[in-house]
Amino acid sequence: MKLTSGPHAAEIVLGAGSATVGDRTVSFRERERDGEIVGIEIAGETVPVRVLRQGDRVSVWCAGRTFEIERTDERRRRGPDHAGGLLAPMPGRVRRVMVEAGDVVTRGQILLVLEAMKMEHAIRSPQDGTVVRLGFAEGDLVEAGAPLVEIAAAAAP
Amino acid sequence: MKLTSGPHAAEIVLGAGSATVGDRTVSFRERERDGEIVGIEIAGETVPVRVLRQGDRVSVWCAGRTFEIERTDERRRRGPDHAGGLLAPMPGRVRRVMVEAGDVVTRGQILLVLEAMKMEHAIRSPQDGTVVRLGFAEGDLVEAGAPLVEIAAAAAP
Amino acid sequence: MAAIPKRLLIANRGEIAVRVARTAREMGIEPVGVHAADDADAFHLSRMARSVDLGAGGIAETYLSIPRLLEAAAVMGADAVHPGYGFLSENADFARAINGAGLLWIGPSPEAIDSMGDKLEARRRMREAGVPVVPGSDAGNGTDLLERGRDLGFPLLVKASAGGGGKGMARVDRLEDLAGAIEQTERVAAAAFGDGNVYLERMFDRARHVEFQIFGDRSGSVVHLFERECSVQRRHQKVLEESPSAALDPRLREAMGRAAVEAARAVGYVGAGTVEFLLDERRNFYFLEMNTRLQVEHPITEEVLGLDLVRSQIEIAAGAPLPADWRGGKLVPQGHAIELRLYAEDPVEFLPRSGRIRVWEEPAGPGVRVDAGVGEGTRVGVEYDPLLAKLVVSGPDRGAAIDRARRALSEWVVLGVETNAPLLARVLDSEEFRSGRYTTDLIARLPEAEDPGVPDAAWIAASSALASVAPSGRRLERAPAGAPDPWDAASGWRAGA
Amino acid sequence: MAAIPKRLLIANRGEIAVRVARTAREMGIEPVGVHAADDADAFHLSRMARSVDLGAGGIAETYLSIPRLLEAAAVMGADAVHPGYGFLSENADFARAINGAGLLWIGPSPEAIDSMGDKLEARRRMREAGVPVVPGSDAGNGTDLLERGRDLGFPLLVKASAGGGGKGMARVDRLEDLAGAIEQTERVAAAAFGDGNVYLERMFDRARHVEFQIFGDRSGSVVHLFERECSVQRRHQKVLEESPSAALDPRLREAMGRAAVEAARAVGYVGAGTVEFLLDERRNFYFLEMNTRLQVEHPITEEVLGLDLVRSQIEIAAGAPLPADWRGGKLVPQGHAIELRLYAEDPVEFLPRSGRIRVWEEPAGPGVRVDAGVGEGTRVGVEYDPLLAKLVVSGPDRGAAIDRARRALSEWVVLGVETNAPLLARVLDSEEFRSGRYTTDLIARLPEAEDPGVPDAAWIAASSALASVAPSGRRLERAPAGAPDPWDAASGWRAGA
Repeated sequence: MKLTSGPHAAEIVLGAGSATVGDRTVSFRERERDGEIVGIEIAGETVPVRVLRQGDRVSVWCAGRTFEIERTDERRRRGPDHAGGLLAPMPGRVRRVMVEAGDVVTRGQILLVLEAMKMEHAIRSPQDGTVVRLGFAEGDLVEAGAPLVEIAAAAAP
Repeated sequence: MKLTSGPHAAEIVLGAGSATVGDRTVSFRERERDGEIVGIEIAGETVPVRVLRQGDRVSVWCAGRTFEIERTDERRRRGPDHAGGLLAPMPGRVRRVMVEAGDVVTRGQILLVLEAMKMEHAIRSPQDGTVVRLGFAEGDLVEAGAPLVEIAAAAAP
Repeated sequence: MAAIPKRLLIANRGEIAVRVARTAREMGIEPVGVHAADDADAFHLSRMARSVDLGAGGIAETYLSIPRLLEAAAVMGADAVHPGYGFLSENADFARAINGAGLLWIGPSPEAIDSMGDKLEARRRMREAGVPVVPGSDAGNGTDLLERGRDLGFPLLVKASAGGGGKGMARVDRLEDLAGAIEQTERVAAAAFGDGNVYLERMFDRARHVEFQIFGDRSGSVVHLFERECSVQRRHQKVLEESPSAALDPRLREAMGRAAVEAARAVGYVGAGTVEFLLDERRNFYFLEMNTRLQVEHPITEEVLGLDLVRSQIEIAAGAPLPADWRGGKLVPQGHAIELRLYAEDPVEFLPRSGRIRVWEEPAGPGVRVDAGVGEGTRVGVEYDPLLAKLVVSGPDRGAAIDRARRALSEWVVLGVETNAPLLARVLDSEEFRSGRYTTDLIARLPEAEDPGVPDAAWIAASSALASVAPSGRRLERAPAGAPDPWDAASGWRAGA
Repeated sequence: MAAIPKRLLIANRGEIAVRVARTAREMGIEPVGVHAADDADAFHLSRMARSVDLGAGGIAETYLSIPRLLEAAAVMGADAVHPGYGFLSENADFARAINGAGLLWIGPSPEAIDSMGDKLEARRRMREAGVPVVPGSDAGNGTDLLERGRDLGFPLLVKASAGGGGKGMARVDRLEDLAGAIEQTERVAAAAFGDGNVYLERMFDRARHVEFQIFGDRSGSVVHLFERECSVQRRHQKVLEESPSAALDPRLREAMGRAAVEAARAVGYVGAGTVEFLLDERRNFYFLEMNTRLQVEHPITEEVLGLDLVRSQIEIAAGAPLPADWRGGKLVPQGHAIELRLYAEDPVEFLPRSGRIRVWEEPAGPGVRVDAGVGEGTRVGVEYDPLLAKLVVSGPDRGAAIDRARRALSEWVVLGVETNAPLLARVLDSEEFRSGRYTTDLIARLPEAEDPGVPDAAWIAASSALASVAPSGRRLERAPAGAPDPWDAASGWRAGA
């Protein structure tokens, strides 16, 4: 998969016990603690890491720094898991929710209103479809990138 | 429900917005942070707590101390959720696993061997039935009370 | 001496509420807290014995509401109130209301707050007391000020009399811009502080901010507890502080300390306060302002002196005299301490960030103290101060303290909300900071961060996390509201099997 | 002076491995670690730059295997080895092997380790150096020892020459039991240490254990860094230590310090070591043993002196002389420090506990240092030392330090594994400990803990957690191996909807 972190990018291919980073292939193993990755063993040496995944973004603490890494390959742009997802453009508070799960909506219809930076922002449906799920209720605080509404497309998924 | 903590016991009944502890009824509310209980509001005042539930046992940090609390009412002894569960009698390491999920077993049959305190302990099936799930693999360390094997009874569930 | 209080209401949130609660517990005082209705999951509650809901609304209706705080104190049966810093800590009306309700106010008198809160009044009082102030003007109309500005020279600052802490001021570089800046600052000040008075101060581009901790008691004794170097700033906000200051020699330290004591004495100051000075390149110092509360950066003073300033605040408010060993040169700072402020902010644009902290692992070990206002699971909102925590390191000398700060910073794991840790690292790594010879423009002059790239382990960890589709590996959930019984038919165990 | 090493192999695990790694980083040395194959998820790895697998097997085949550790050092390219405490830290063969491989050994010479490891040899050397030893015997056969025992009087201890640290000894209260105890201790010692030699020592029922930190350099200079009071013990294991000791006055401190320096000088000691003394009720002191490594409780010395003992170990191993300001009375302890050892153990039966730490929130704030070897998610096994972490508090005086320890202990949240925190609280709360007048039988004499019952909030929280059947409320999972994409059809989001 293609990953990006600030100005850096890399193509990573994970195999069974080996990983290819760009043009280098190394043996590797995940070290887990209680179900969380806490180390990456490369060529027999374990480097400590801490990892948080949020959707297609991953925060990794490694070697004393924190890297914000994003998946930027095709899957992201057309994969089924994001087709209907509407993410909060900025942190704010949900002021009004105009739809319910099950509602049929049309492209451009206002789904909810987000208050951020003292202004109200209308969140509109990117497509015709059906509301599958609402991530938040009125009054909830949302983080930038939080999934607000899931829409099942009217046409092919 | 009936709870016990060391020499102390109490009968607790939770209602909507109120709780009865023994013969006292107080208004209460749970305070959550990210899905975990971090406070109990009683009569308008929130007392901080931290809570860990493991099966019928709960560890609660409250007022600077840690309480080990166990559910000791009838439900525990005959409830459906424990009928087929076989818990590790002590911490140790799983030495051998003699069955697989789906196996039909008879009462008294050895299911696995646990090594603890430098000795091997055979874990036997308490009933006739089918292995639904194995909690651990050979070599795994298990804690006291960890669910080792789940058996669906041959007769009524 | 009044009795030490039994139950202390802490009228604040975040790290300072936690900080004050810790000392209260050590003194055998029960710390009780407050929270806004939608802030009931805030971290500071976990260090209080109990906390009460201030009700719905924004900051003005909750943490800044004097009636609601008075009611909270009454409901909880508190006999004393500590305001922390920020919020109502420098609000004389709040101090009066607390005193009026018969509670012990842990802070200076309302009169002292008032006279230092009005910056022009403070300048006047300081001049009378013989404390040097930054060359500048009195209040005046546009014409007077234009005249005075021409005399002072540029750059200069237009400052609101009711402002402070970097708020309500504008820099002017040319005479032609002065009239406009005066008008604008008047307008802003009238709107923000209800007082449109402004004045002018000469501006020093390459100067240091050095402040002195002072303490006064009811008998009129005043001492200083040495200095804090606060020149590492971004947009007039402090980012890192250290003590001692590399800019002072014993003679200058003594002169500034004496001026700080005179400043406090001039307003009959009782309790903990801070006198801020500007130190120019020729080692002249000028009174800037006095903060009539505990400072954010008070821990570095605690570390070099082995004291607990909150304990002293409470004891002195209860009527105790200054400790005998604070006088006569018996207090000697030991070693070196540095405070680093960890803010939730975008490391590129420096804008406050919100989000939820999902992984929070604090640095620890020798010489490391963390005063945090958040923990794992804490929601960080833009409605409150973006300060997450303060890392305070101490070592036998400045070099050891810097090395320790760098080590501690690299241990800190914060995932879920971006922080200014990269900026803090750049400061610690810079030649200019390490030399000790820096001024308030340090951050603007920092070289670009070296970019060592992304380690393979980080790429692979990210890739591995993204590739995963398995449910959580945890057999037993920590969340009580979410702990499915592993043998329960309704639980995820069977559902997933 | 040899160069400061570039890469330090830390041949240990748990809190001491973390402790050493921290100082290494502060010195610009890369800390590299080791782990047993089934210990790859251990906490100490998170503070190393990299760690290497020592392979399968128990302790003997991993953390105690000299060949595997040498191989690890070679593979990692380490140029120095720190052994921590326990494991191979007092194994002269390991020290020789490290030196033989051309690596820098951070510890005393193999000869010094050997002469102090043999308790009878150590007693002989101390007597020669004029250091008082506990009245007792030399090695001997049963008949000689019976004779000697009659002279010494009862109670007395039968001790294995190769034992130490509370292991390989038996208490005898009556002459009739002596012959049996000698035979049994010989048998145990032969089996456990491969050396069946035993000797007798008079036993003091009400005595203190007070130890002195010493440091020697290659030029033959030796200094002491004051004392640590170690009398709070359970079954000869230290539970809490403090410095200074309330039992010492300046004259006694000077006499004991001088004896400690003589003891170290007698064996040409280089590096950090500890001389343990027994102090009887009449204030006579006797040499007990010398530990030729860093002690668990070294942080309290660091706190009262503002030093980093691991840094000094490394510098001195690299050939540096003792710092000039360690001599001539220039070092003066400041304030008071207490260490509390948090063990994973059943609070009633005091047996080691295993399990997984599910919630771990450390105390913090002013005067609090935590040196931990575990974190959230850490598996605690019975195969390793049950020490989870050390809480080290400092304050301006003993009372303030005790209050701080009590506060910090009450903040510590450890769920998933039971700990000895209730015992630590009982010690801190006891009149006898607070008075400062206590001896090694303190814990046996503690009054029963007061039982304030279970607060309603705890009952309700437990009940609420037990009643819950809902899945976890977390929208985004922290576990990368378990983070379902909220918009992924395969995830729990939809499955649960």
